[in-house]
Amino acid sequence: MITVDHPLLEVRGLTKSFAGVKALQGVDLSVRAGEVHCVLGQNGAGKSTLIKTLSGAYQPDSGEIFWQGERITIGGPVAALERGIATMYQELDVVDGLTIAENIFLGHEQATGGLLHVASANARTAEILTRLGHGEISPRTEVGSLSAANKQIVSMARALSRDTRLIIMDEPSAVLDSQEVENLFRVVKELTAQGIAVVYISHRLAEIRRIGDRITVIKDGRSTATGLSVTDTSTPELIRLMTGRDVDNVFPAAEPIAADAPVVLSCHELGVRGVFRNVSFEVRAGEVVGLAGLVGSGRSEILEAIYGARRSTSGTVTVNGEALRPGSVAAAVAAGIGLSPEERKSQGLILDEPIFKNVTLSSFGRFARSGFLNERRERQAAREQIEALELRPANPDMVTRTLSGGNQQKILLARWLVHGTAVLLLDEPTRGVDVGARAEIYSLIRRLAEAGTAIIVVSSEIDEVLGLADRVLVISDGDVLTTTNANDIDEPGVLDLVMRGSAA
Amino acid sequence: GGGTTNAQPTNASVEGNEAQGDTIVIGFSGPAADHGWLGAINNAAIAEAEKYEDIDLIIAEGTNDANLQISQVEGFINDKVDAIVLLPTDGAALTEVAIQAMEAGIPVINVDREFSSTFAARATILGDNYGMGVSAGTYICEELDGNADAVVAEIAGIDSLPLTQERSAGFAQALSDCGMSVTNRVAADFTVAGGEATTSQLLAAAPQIDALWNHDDDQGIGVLAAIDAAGRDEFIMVGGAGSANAMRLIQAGDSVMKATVVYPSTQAADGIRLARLLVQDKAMSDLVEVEIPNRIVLNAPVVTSENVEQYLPTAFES
Amino acid sequence: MSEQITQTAPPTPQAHDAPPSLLKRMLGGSAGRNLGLVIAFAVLILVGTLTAGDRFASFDNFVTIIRYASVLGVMCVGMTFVITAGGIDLSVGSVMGLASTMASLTAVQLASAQTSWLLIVVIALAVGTLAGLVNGVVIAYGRVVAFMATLAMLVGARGLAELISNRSTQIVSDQGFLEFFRADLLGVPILIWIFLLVAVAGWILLNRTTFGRRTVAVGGNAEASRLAGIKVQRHMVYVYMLSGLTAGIAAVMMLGRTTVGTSTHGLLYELDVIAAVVVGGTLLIGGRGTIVGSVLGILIFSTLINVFTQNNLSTSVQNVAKGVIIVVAVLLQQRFASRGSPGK
Amino acid sequence: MSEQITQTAPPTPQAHDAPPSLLKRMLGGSAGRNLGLVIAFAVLILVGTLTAGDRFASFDNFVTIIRYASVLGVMCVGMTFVITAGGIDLSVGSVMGLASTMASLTAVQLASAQTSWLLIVVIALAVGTLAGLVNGVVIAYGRVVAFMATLAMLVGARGLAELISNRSTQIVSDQGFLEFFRADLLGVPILIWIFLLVAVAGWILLNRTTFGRRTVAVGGNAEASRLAGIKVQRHMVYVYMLSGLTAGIAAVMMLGRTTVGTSTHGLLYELDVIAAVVVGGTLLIGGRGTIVGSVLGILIFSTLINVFTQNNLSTSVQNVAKGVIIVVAVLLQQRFASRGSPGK
Ligand SMILES: Nc1ncnc2c1ncn2[C@@H]1O[C@H](COP(=O)(O)OP(=O)(O)OP(=O)(O)O)[C@@H](O)[C@H]1O
Ligand SMILES: Nc1ncnc2c1ncn2[C@@H]1O[C@H](COP(=O)(O)OP(=O)(O)OP(=O)(O)O)[C@@H](O)[C@H]1O
Ligand SMILES: [Mg+2]
Ligand SMILES: [Mg+2]
Repeated sequence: MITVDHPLLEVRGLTKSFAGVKALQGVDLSVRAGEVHCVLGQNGAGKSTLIKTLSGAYQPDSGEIFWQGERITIGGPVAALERGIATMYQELDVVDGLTIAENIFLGHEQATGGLLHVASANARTAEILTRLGHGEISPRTEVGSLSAANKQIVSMARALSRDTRLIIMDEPSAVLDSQEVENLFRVVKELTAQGIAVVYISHRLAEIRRIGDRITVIKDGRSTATGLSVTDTSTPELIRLMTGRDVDNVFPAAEPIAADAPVVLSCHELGVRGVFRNVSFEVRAGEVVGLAGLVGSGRSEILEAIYGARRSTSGTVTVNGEALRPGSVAAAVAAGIGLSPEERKSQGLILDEPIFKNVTLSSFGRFARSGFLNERRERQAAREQIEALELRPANPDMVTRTLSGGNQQKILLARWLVHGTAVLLLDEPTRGVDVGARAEIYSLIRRLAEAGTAIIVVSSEIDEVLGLADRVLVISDGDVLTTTNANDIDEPGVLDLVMRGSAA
Repeated sequence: GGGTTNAQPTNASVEGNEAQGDTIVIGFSGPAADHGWLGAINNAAIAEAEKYEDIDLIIAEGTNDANLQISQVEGFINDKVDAIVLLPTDGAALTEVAIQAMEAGIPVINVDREFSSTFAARATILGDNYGMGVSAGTYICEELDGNADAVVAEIAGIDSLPLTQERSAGFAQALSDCGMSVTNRVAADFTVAGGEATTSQLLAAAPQIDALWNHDDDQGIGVLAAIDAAGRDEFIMVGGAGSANAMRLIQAGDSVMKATVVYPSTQAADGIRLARLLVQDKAMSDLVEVEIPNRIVLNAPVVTSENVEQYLPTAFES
Repeated sequence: MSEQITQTAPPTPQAHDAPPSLLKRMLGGSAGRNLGLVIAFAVLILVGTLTAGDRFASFDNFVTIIRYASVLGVMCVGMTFVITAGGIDLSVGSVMGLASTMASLTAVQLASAQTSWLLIVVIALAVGTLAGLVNGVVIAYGRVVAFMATLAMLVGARGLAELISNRSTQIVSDQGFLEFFRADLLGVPILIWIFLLVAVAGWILLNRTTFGRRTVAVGGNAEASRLAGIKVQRHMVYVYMLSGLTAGIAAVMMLGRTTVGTSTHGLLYELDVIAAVVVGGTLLIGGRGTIVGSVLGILIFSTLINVFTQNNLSTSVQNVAKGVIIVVAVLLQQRFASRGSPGK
Repeated sequence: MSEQITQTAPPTPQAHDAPPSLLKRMLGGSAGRNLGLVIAFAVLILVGTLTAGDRFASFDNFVTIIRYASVLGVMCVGMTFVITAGGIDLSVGSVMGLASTMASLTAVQLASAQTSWLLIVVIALAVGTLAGLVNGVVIAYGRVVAFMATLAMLVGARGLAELISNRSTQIVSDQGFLEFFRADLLGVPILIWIFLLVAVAGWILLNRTTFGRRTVAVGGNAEASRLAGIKVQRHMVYVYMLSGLTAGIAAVMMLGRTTVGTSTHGLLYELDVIAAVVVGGTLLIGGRGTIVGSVLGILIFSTLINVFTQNNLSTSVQNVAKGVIIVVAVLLQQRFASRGSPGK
């Protein structure tokens, strides 16, 4: 470990509020060169706000920032980049219409007198991609055609394209599968070996254990602990620091499913041309089935095809014995299927509408008499679910945009609880959700299953799939490799299968 | 064909002029026929051309964009038509291309909106816009006995057209000659809806009116609808252009509409005829002079209940 | 993008306790959102009264203002739905012209036959709705950008109206029709009553029915709405049909007002209608719409014209002032609205 | 890893080797994206040749078509930048009218003085750029929706042009000016050369410079661009200034073509310009623009008019056909483009 007089970056008493919301109320942080400094905190604790003040995207209201011992202000994104602070933002910050090379050099184009050097930009991009272990991607590829995981790689490459001293990564692993996370860690280790510091934000404590050096915990906009050593701090203590309470971070125990539980959902040789084929399985009442696989293996598409959001080109979906019309969401919803989509914000919620309207989005028709809505009854129904799920704030009129990720996820669950479903499809239900809310969502899924709902869960975290599900389907490149009881397989086992599957 | 202005005309009798000659191609272009008078102009031109078996009319009608109209005339030049009858959307803007046509040996007949150069047209047929204003003003002066305190309202057409400005200038001149002036003026857009909308506003702004001149009988339908809706009848109204509809109202005599000033809708038709005579080296009958005149300004008579029978048959339908 | 929105117009602090206070609800609700408009409207009336005195501030003059606004206002109601749903309809003016032409043509041809004048009304509404249906299908199922699809309809419907009418003006002489639509009821012209009726119906439809809820949802997030089980494409078709229907109603009103149907009716109305709706506070990106705002918006425009006419100012001056007022109104609107629209 | 490749081109299973074949690059590149347009253009020329024969397929006629397109085409280049950057500029036609009025007014007033005709050019360009600056500032810093801000400019600039010219047409009689802009070079009119120059410059600016990359970036994701250090607001101002500048250039060309400046120049040009750009394949939501497509778009429109005129068809028929063709072109465009635009 390199010892220097000053930490690379030091932050004292940083505050920032947005018209009425105090996002930061006094944050201290000290980052040394060459370390991986993890920032932990619940959803809405202020982690992203903190890093945005460091990257120049926001101006803090008060507080001091020191860079190599010198007090500085960061006036804008350019100022931060010039000092060597590069940021990978939580919301994907790439431009779809540009190529990878163009994205990477956006804002610091390789040019003379405004004229671009396309070839040299492409060559340098190829170098960086190779360094990231993705030499097979062409720098000329348009970013819009990449998967979320590959976009994250572009984001990373962009940070590396600059002469950086500090790279801030805001939940980079949220859209990555375990294989890609390994690759990310390899790069991070390379960087720190060169004396570059990394600020790493993640809700996955296992990752922190593997890669972090020190930890800063933020709770309600305040740093409750700074500079904790990763090796000396136990997980329960971290959780206590974050949430102020004890959380059982284990998956709730599953009761064995009754032998006579009826089959609720059945897919027969379902396929979407060019994406996946011949998917056949059944889900019984009270059963949780997990789909495991790498990013881009087609799991989301399977859910979408079942739900009718994507028209299947072969096979059938049957709910309680009745075949569904392919390509019709309305038919699926009417038959009792509910979907909580992968991209919460863009596919799930109307962010500028109040909570209760999002909760009743699939069922508001029920609160209407010949077309006229009864908002009082609607609000009441939403409030019941909000309370049952301990959604915070418990105000049905609150605008959805301001809620934390975990609470937004709960809205989607509440939506289907109000509607009442026989089959619930959950695509990445804990992506970007903090430990506390995660545990709540896990137990909620279990409770729903116990109440007789058939559930399918897709998650990039294999341990999550294995922990939640009764039965697991391992998917690779649109093929179901195996179907097995969750107890009969472990994470390396799944990865092994997937590797062999994609090699074949 | 291939008419030139130098050749001596061969015949000046009516029968001779009617006689079929070599088939000639005439290009006709006018502004967008987006209102009755312009529609009548086009229809009359087409009808006129159809009367003669020796006329092959190419119509590039319908634009208010000088850029496009220029390219239409360029098209005529490319096609080497024998003559061009042009009602320009803006006289000055079309002058250069008209000169180009003349230089290419194609006689141009300028209709209604005048070019800015005398070299741009072989012959020019104009309605008398200024004269229209004068006629309307004079009529109102007479009807109101030059009462200087009288409230005179004016509903103009599209204000940015030179013809509107000329009409207004003539109107103001005639009124001032008898000591009167325009009290309220609004500009509509030659459409019925525009006439209705501006008139309803005008009537609200002027609670008592003695006389009103409306530049155009098409928008006049809207003007009358607004007057009717407001239940106003304390004034006399004079129209413009002379539509059949307006004349029928004058004839009936039970509305505020007392007179209208004719602005002939046959100008382009006359243009077609002149073009034919020019190309076929004929002269205008009834003129002693064998050459076609350079400039014809049509009269702007006032139509009242006394002489309406005389004008109604040639009036245009909206 | 989403962050920009929250940045541009800071969200008002929201009370965490369940029922917001009455004042807050008022300010956060339609009165507060429309405060900028109400101020602008009041200033305009003040200016009118100061410069034109009793001639301006008279019952008859207000009737004139509102009657003028009523034709456009009816279309504003339909447009509010389209824009709230995240679309745009550039064709309303043309469609109105087409509907007026078709209806009056029928009236003229049937003048001899003893058909009821209701036929005129039915034809106008049917033509408008049909044009809206075409717009909606091309946009929702053909996936043509709304701006282009309705631009095509703008050009096409005008051409069609010219073709079928041979560019001549059709005078409606059906006395029953004219008497009804040119009459007064309780001293107020029928046209104003129709406007009121359409506005109230529109308000209820947008704010109190499932149709309105769907419209807001689709405009707020079409993909989320689709995945929640709303038939987004079908709903978009309905919304454009509604806009076409209001254009048809406007055509009937125009027939009543001018007594003629012609292809030139409604020329450039789309600009005034869209401007009024957006100035009124409906977000051009969709997801938020206000009928009250749209009505205020169109009333402001028509009062503006009236004030200028009262002061004998030329159309040129009116246009310059209108340009300035549009910008100022949108700025005010953003300041007073609880959330602004983004910069693009 | 095989997934990226299957991801980039969804429907067909693709070879796994990294560099795409030439054919694929062609089809994925500008030729492929513009294939729909090229086909439409070819069909149009075929129809013209079949129906009007030599009158259509002559050098002089093509010059006529392109010269007409050149004034609009120059504005299409500026508009391509605005739309690519995620904005819209409804004011180009009005601004062109205003610039032509101001420039010709100066010319008339300076007719006696011995000033160079370059002054006319400079004034037209300056007026255009200034109007663009105002648009840009109101949009980028005032955060007024582009549609409304430029609609206000549309109305306001036209009014201003009428006011300063007192609605009269200004005839430019400067011989130097007229001779230059009405001349031919190598048998081709100067106006066409200017169009070509502006198009080539625009192509280079959009595709080969930092400015162009940033325009695409800002239109594709404004927030990401800001975070990458691009001064988004300032860039938007530049883009609108560029559009204003091209309107200024178009004004000069219009002065050369018509010899007059008037407030009626450019009426409704915004619709043709926007339609041509979008039909050309520039995404109305921003983030993707093509100069070649825009040029093809405006050429298709002007050829269309020419073919119709050659066949003696009325404007009404032209309009109906134009409406249909806009929709079909956008549909074709979407089919052949590598990615379609969304349905709203
Ligand atoms: N632009 C903004 N306007 C208003 N409030 C904001 C804004 N950005 C963040 N907030 C609020 O500030 C608080 C902190 O948010 P922040 O995004 O920093 O949390 P976080 O720790 O990154 O959460 P997560 O783990 O979900 O990413 C939250 O209450 C959030 O609602
Ligand atoms: N819109 C699309 N168009 C074409 N192909 C797509 C599209 N979306 C996804 N695909 C392809 O479908 C396959 C499955 O993608 P998807 O990302 O849904 O898988 P996944 O297993 O759900 O992974 P993730 O964990 O990222 O959700 C991939 O090959 C992907 O490239
Ligand atoms: Mg965050
Ligand atoms: Mg997925």
